[in-house]
Amino acid sequence: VYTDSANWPASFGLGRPASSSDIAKMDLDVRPDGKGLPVGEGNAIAGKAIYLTKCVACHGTDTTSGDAKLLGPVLISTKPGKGKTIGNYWPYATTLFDYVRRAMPYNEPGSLTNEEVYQVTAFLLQANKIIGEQDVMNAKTLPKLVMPAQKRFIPDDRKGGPEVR
Amino acid sequence: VYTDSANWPASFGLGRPASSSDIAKMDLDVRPDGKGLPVGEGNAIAGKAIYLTKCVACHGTDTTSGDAKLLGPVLISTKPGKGKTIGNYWPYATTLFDYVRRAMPYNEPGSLTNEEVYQVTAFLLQANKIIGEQDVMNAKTLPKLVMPAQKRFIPDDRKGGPEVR
Amino acid sequence: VLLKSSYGQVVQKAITHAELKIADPTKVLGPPPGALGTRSKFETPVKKASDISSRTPLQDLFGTITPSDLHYERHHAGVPVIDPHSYSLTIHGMVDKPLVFSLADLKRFPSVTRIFFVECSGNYRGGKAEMTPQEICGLTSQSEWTGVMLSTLFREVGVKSKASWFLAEGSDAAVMTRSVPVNKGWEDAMIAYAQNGEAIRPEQGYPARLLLPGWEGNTSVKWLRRIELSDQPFMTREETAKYTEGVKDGKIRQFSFVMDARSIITYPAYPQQLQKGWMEIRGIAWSGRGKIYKVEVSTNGGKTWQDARLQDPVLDKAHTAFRYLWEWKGGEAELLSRAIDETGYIQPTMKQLTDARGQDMGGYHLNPVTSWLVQRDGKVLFKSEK
Amino acid sequence: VLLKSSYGQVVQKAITHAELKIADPTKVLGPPPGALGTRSKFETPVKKASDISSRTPLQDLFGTITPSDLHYERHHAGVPVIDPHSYSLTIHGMVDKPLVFSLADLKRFPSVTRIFFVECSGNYRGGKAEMTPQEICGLTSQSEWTGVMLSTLFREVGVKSKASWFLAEGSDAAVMTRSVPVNKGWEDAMIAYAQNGEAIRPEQGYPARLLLPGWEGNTSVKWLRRIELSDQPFMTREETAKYTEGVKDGKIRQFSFVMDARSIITYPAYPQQLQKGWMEIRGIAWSGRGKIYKVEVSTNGGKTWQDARLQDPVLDKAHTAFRYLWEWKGGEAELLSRAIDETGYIQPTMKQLTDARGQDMGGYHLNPVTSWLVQRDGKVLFKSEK
Ligand code: HEC
Ligand code: HEC
Ligand SMILES: [Ca+2]
Ligand SMILES: [Ca+2]
Ligand SMILES: [Ca+2]
Ligand SMILES: [Ca+2]
Ligand SMILES: [Ca+2]
Ligand SMILES: [Ca+2]
Ligand SMILES: [Co+2]
Ligand SMILES: [Co+2]
Repeated sequence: VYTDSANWPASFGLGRPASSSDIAKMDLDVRPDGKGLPVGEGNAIAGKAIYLTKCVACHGTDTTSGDAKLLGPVLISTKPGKGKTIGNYWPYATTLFDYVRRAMPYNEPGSLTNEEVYQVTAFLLQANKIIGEQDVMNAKTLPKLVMPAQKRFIPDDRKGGPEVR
Repeated sequence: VYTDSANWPASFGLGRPASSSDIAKMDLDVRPDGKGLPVGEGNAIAGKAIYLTKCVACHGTDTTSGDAKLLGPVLISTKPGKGKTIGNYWPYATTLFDYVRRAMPYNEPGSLTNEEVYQVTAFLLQANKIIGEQDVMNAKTLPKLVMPAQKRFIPDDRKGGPEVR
Repeated sequence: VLLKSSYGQVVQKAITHAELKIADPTKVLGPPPGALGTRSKFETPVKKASDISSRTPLQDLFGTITPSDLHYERHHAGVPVIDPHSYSLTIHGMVDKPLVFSLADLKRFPSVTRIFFVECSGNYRGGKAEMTPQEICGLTSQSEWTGVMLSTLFREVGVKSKASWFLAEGSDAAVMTRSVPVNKGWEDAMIAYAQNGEAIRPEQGYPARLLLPGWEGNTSVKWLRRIELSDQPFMTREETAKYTEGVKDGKIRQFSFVMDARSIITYPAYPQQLQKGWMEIRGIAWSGRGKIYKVEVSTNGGKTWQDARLQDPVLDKAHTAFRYLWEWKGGEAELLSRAIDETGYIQPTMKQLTDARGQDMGGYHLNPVTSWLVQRDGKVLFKSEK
Repeated sequence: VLLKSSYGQVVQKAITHAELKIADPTKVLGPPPGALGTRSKFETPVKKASDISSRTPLQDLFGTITPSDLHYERHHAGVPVIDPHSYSLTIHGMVDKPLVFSLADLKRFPSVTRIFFVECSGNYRGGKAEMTPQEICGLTSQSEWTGVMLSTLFREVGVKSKASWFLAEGSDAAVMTRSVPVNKGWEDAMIAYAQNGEAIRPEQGYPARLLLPGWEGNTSVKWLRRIELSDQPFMTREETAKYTEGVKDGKIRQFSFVMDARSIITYPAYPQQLQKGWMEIRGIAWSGRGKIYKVEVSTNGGKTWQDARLQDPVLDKAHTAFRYLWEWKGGEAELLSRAIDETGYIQPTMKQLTDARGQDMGGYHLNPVTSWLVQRDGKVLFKSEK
């Protein structure tokens, strides 16, 4: 619709080849099948220590009062009706690794080592009752977890036309 | 093209009637036929005094050097090739009254009395050799003047299409 | 004091509007032409900011273009500062030739200019009567965008036929990521570097962003640094934990990209005080599925509906101004508008939305008909459905 | 330091872009959403001001909308400060019902939004090789204007059938006046109060101005305070001593309102330094007589011409973006564009203009084809014809 490429050259010759190291430097994403997960591993015990140092100020703990004004959303809650949390809403565990690595801690994003991200991921999964305290999270184990909410996700079924969906 | 007035009321009832005094307050224009000229009159001798006090700093005189950096355009020149001036370019004398009254002096626009405008108009016409020193300019005489350039003015003849005009 | 200078020079260079106290503007010289224009000191449209977003003052606007500095903002870790000279966009993954484009490269490609809206999918607030259009749905704005079609870049890198999704990644502190079906990339996705005639503003993704016309704003990743082609979605936090919505039977609707048709009356609206007589009821209507086909207006709470006039040209996936003449003779009235798009979708009521989606539908993709109550005294109040 | 607050609050409220020195923007939180957006500190488009006008930086712009603060300026006694609450527009003379409209009145009438250009008829400068598009013809700009059609107000005051001209008068210190044929008032004249989505800017006539689409800018009287209907023109200074042009045989062409078709290549142009390879030659074309029908581009000094691609939608009397793909392999080249409008008018060369009008044609309504010389070293220079 917007481009008429009939008279275009095969290539405009713009841009430069991306080398593997160019890509590696920014290829931060982790897919549900585990693609993108780095070497390293961690469990909840190590993760808890990190959480209590670098995360708790903004995210609180299971015992934080519901009235507390937190800078970040609640991450650990076994109370029912707590809205969307990791335990009841997140469909993939890989997302947790991916997100924490790229965006947390909020005030120092991208400052954790891969090892630390594995650890704190393990802790959050354990605190949300997905895994046990001793379970080791790494590139093998993390993609295998089936999150409680995964089965709830369905694709968009809206499609225009008179029906409201 | 842009409005579909089919369903409009006869009047939208917006705005208020303009009284004669509303209009008189801002009805500043003067037409070539003299409509709009106020009572009052003046001649070049009186006008020269005003010009030398209130206008000369920006517009100079016939003896001002051609290199002088003037804030306003040259108004008085008997030298040929002086570009567009009152004597060789302005088609109507009424325009001079209208313009000076509304816009001059540049630094104090609208500060002249009608009498003063007649006077300085007379002076500029005399200095441009349109009238004599004793000729009185008023609502009767001013519209009657036929300016030298008037016959040169023709309406726009461009009309689109392939021809360049 | 006058400064002598060449022809036409004026003199009050240093005097600002605010210092001038003008009785009769025809009697006082104003400031001369300048390097940048200004707003009148009598006009102060502003966005309404929360910690995570700021909203366009729809009730203060005319026509369909949103002034760039009033474009709504929604970002997840603030506005990054990006040097255009060190900026680059890398496209890799399932492609024949992974490439890195500088901003200058992007600008040399065949370009396209297109007017369309960007709207946050969380664009609904209700709950009280004293709410302005800005507060209700100010997370939508419209610009004239210029950039290169993503399809042009896809062609350049040679996207493999098996690639079905791509990841778009920003270079803000959230390193924002969303997965997008490749089809949208071929269809009408754009990498925009300009907005309303000039370089895109920092708040909108300077120096370059993805734009997916008609889709929820979050997918139009700003400060775009990387695109990775893949054969599956990446399931980022924004497309799983966020930007998904509960529907019936405990299900969660995911990848709900398109913004459904919507409209809002921006005049008269709270906090305007109505005067009796003729006026034009005005608003905007838009749909992520194409052109607005029709906008209907009711002045009696939905008992009867009339067609509003649409402003030409009606553009695809664009805010479309609508207008309807009305005489307020005093007395109570209830003003509503509903958009109908070219797919035949009719903007629903909040009840229709709840009926279709259930009570747990959350705050995304809510596009209910907005209703304004005109009181006897001319006060106009929002009729919140929640 | 962190401030504890409710969900999502970020913390660097006081830090401006300029203070931030960002190595990796993905590692540093940016400023939160605000009340007004900003320009990137890396982008500083500005108008070029003389004592009497300031010019739009055409070479810095994309698409077709001119950012309001970059709209060209031409005024004869500076920018007045007008309080919108005391503003009024009086229509009188040969009418049944002389009326005074407040700004609020004007805004209640049926409104219209339309995108078109405004251009000064003195919009040509030449004379040297180092000239930018802004310097050559930056006295043209385009906005999305909103207002009430003058025909709507004519209907309201009851313009008498014998009225053939009207005077439009501004409330600046020049009390600017122009005579306009009544037909243009019925056809498509607009009283605009908004520009690019918001209140019109002071430099463009706040709070309301006349707009005569396609006609020389001076006739679109800004800061409009009065319209007087008449059966003859008023022969104001601007339509006699100014804005008239010498033509052959010592004649002077008067009431030359319409802006003829024109185009200019804005990229590549001086002072850009060309790099070899593919690029898009870009520019704008416009005509006061209607739509642009075609733009032709030559890269060999006019020996051969190719059709440029026009950006949709092509609007009436509007800047229309054109684009043409070109590979510069090095060596000299001469780039030209010429606009053809829907009347069949073909943008002329300077020689055609001089041939048609004579040597004394002065500086108004000059719309010659603009030519850019590309040197071996990639320098791009204006080929001035004068
Ligand atoms: C300075 C405050 C702050 C600190 C410290 C912080 N976070 Fe956050 N976190 C936030 C905010 C704010 C958000 C919401 C961001 C958004 O919505 O874009 C968030 C979101 C999250 C989320 C997503 C929650 C959801 O439901 O979507 C996770 C997971 C998370 N943080 C984990 C961590 C971990 C792990 C740490 C420590 C290593 C950490 N955070 C440290 C403020 C913080
Ligand atoms: C402070 C400077 C200044 C003073 C004082 C001044 N003028 Fe002017 N005058 C100008 C400028 C500048 C222009 C050009 C304005 C424009 O082009 O819009 C001008 C234009 C004119 C013109 C139009 C010239 C043309 O060719 O179009 C006339 C006539 C004129 N002035 C008359 C007067 C008279 C009479 C006085 C005194 C009563 C006066 N001026 C005082 C600066 C001045
Ligand atoms: Ca990857
Ligand atoms: Ca009059
Ligand atoms: Ca000067
Ligand atoms: Ca969604
Ligand atoms: Ca908050
Ligand atoms: Ca003219
Ligand atoms: Co730099
Ligand atoms: Co006021």
